[in-house]
Amino acid sequence: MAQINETLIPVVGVITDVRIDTPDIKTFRVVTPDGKKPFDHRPGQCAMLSVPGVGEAMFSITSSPTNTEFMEFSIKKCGCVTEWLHSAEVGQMITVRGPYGNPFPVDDVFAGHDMLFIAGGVGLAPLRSVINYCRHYRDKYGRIDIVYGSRSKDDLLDYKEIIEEWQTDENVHVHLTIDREQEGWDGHVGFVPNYVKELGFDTNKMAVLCGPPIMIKFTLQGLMDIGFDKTQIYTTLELRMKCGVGKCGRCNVGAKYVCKDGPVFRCDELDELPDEY
Amino acid sequence: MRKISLDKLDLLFAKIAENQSLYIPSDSVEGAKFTKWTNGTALTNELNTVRGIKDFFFPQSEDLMKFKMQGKNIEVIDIRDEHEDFVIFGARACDVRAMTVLDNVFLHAEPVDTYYKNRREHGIIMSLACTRPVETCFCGTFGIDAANPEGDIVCHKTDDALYMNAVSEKGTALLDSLSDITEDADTKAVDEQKALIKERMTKLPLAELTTDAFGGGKTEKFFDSPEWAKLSESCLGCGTCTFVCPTCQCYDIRDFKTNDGVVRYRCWDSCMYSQFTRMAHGNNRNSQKERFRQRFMHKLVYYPENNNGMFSCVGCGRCLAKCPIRMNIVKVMKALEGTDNGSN
Amino acid sequence: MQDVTNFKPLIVAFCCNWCSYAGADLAGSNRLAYPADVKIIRVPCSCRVNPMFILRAFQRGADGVIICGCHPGDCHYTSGNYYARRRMSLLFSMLDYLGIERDRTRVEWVSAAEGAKFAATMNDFVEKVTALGPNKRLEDLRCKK
Amino acid sequence: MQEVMRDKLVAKAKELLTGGVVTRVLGWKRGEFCYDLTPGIFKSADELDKEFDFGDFAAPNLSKYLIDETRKEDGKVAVFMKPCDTYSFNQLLTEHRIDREKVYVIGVPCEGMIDNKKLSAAADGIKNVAVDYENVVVETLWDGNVTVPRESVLAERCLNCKSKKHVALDELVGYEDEITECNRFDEVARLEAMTPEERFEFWQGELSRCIRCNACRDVCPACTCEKCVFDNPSSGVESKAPSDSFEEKMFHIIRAFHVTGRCTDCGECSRVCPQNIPLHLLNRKFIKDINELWGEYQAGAEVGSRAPLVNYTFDDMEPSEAVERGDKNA
Repeated sequence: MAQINETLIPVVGVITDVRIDTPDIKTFRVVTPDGKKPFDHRPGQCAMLSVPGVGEAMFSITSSPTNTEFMEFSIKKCGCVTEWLHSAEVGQMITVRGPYGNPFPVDDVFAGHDMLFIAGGVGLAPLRSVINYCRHYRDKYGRIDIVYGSRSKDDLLDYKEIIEEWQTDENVHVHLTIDREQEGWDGHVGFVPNYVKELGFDTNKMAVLCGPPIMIKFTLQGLMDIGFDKTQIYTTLELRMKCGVGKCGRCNVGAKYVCKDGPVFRCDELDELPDEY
Repeated sequence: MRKISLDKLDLLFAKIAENQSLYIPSDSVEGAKFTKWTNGTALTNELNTVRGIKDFFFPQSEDLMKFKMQGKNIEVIDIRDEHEDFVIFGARACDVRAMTVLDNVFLHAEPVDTYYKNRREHGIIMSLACTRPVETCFCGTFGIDAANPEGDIVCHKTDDALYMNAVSEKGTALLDSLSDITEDADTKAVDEQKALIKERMTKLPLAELTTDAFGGGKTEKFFDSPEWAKLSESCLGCGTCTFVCPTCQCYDIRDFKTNDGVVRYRCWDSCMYSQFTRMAHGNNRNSQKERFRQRFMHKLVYYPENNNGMFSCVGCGRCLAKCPIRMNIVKVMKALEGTDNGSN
Repeated sequence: MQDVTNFKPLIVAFCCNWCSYAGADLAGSNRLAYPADVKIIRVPCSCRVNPMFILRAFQRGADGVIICGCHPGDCHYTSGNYYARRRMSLLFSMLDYLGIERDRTRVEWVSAAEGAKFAATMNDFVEKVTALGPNKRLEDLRCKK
Repeated sequence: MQEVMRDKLVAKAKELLTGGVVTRVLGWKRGEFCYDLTPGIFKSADELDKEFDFGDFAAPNLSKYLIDETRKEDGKVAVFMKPCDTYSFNQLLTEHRIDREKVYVIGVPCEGMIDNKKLSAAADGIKNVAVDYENVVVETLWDGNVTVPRESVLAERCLNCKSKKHVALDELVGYEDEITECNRFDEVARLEAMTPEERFEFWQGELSRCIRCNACRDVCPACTCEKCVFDNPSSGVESKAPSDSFEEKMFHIIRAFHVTGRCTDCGECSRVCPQNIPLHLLNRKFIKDINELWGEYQAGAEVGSRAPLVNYTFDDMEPSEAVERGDKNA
């Protein structure tokens, strides 16, 4: 693996697989040119992907650290880098640097607990890494609940994996929901925050939240309403980033840099930060 | 301590410039500016340069790497090389402290920025005490002693001689190499000058300004202050304050398509710019008020919080002199201070 | 030092779709020779040419930029070339003011029937730019990195 | 003289506020020193008393702020304008950027503003400044009183003042004045008379100092695009750094071109440039060319006039003749 001792200089990665998840989300599998995983990471960490001449952007690493062969990134088409990536074919090289940020505390705080994962839309991407990590070290965690919602059935990320792997796991409970009624869907219909309240979980567990800001806001409130404490809830933030190492000065919320001190925050930590994310 | 008489200043510069590039503040159309010394370059009489010495270590624009692309393949080319040795003469106390502020970001906070480190290692700073501070100076507010600047070699210029005192290893080596043109000196003249400077500092109009109200942990206190709206209402959102500031270090990383590849470079950026935090799906600092607040909160609260109480303003007064609409950190501090007292 | 005798300038020609672009076609089909280093960019009207286009052509390595439009009075959109004429007068005057060689820019009115004029104009323009040598005053050195 | 004017303006503003004619006043706020006035909004008589200031340093042109101010659903705003500011105001009206109904223009006479850069070059450590028609007396920190001729520290745009007449007014405080004779194109003509090599050297030297802080653009009352082309990532020219001399040339040529025929020559660009680049010489070149090619045109002189670049005649000069015209004159 090419190792250049400078955090801003990336290594080359090759896209070896492109999976179309939803109409606007694709999952890219990336390895180094000699077929290895670009670098080790922990669940919840991010990497800077770039297309020279187009730009560089921060993405959550979707694959679990337990996967030692490759990295996966689920990417929604929304800006110039992502648009370019969506048009990329297998074999295309990009550049990768990382890992950045603090991971979820999977080995200490989460260990031995029941887990509740709540995601909306592409918000499942950063959680997938944790979920699969927890599934891999199944004995370390109790019951796993996953609440996942999106606009429609077609917008559910990793649907195949959810149905074929997660749902078939013992003691893993998946609760899917979509925003509006749809033909061919016999599951739950409604927004995630309401669904969480309907499901009414017992509060003796750790919760991990990720999704659009508005969903996070209401789900957080919902969880508090059913008795969760903010110290039990973790989420991951995303802001504009350029360097990834806490120097370029744009992803800060108060005195904290999302790239360095985050992206994973416990919700009570967020309360201490100014409302600017 | 060594000294050299002022009429031999050119000899000193020539001697230093023998082995490395030497930059001294010299007059130009834009105002005083650090200029590469060649025979005849004259030291300015201005108090300070339009821009600080940040440019030497963290240039406005620098190439980071190159990419060669062929079909689907990409090659990353590391273009870093050893920087040349250089000496900066005549940096003021505020600007030298600004380097400590930048060091905290680029060197002391992991990971080290090797581009910055490279330049920093090859640069020697000869600081020069200020004898005639102007009304916009307020370095004392941040605990900077204009009479005793930091740096590798500390210089004091009196009416007839330049006194030099090496305070670092690099500085000692340089001063030793100048021993045949300099002579030993006692500290009398320098002590006298220091006393004069100290006295003058107390007479400055901003001498009373303090940082007591600010520092780490004050986010909650100031973040929602109604003053921000008033202070920022006339802000144009330009980058003048940021770019003349010796401690502002925000940068952008961008790609430039050359005729046969891509150069990735970094350049100064300003948190005052509307697109600074713009993402594909929105902007978390949408109004000028928020961007304005970010800049001053960073200098007065966030930076001290992360750096043991050191402020990232050095009181050089450049933003006071250069802001198109003459809004500046002093006005901000005074306005916020007012609210601080009010809430007690 | 670049060998001036071997210098072949890169010329960008913005040609109006309705006249000079067809004029260039005609020059081609009549086998009238003009240098291959003239790169034609078809625009819907000479007034489509934004001053930025001209500067960016120079940035990317052009040694001369020529704009060809319909003769005054013949604009497909009635008055586009009149506006272009005013704009380019100011822009070229500004470039001259900044010390950029004035022979590097030109506006020429060439109709669809004037294949010969097109070829002659290009030959003349290329000759003038060749005499000036490579564009140094409006070049972007980064492009050569 | 200064004091009296300030008091008159405060009284006028108070009268408008208390009379309910306007809900707020756009003026200049006193700063730390005698010279650092900041544009600001005043909503009460109390604020006016405490913070309002006017004098030889009230340089900022307030007209651009009216774009945002007149978008607010908050009644009428009173604004103080020096004669040259009213030209910018008219130009903004012409371009429909300001709702005239929501503005109450109070004209203030102007005898020229002092250039801070020139003043601090003339005297170190400014404690206080007293100005009369002849001289500026600077009370300094270390050198006692320093007296310099007023003319030597006046802003360039004021030395070449084009008009002391207000072209937009609801009310005038003070005296009425006239359009002035000026030699503002002399410097442009001097450059035109140089050889191309000299001109290139001159501009290369000037423009290469640019640090792309965008102050010239952001202060310019004619630069009112909601999104500037130089801020637009899709434009391909969005660049923040002067990494090569080309970048600055393009920025300044295009910026000057974009305000051609709309620039009133208010001189704010040169005033705010932290690198002392004489940007007004680019704008004035365009104005001079327009005057010579298509007849005298002063942007902002009247509301609704048709700018020369959105106009034409059948017998306009050809670009080649326009460029060579200088030679014939020489």
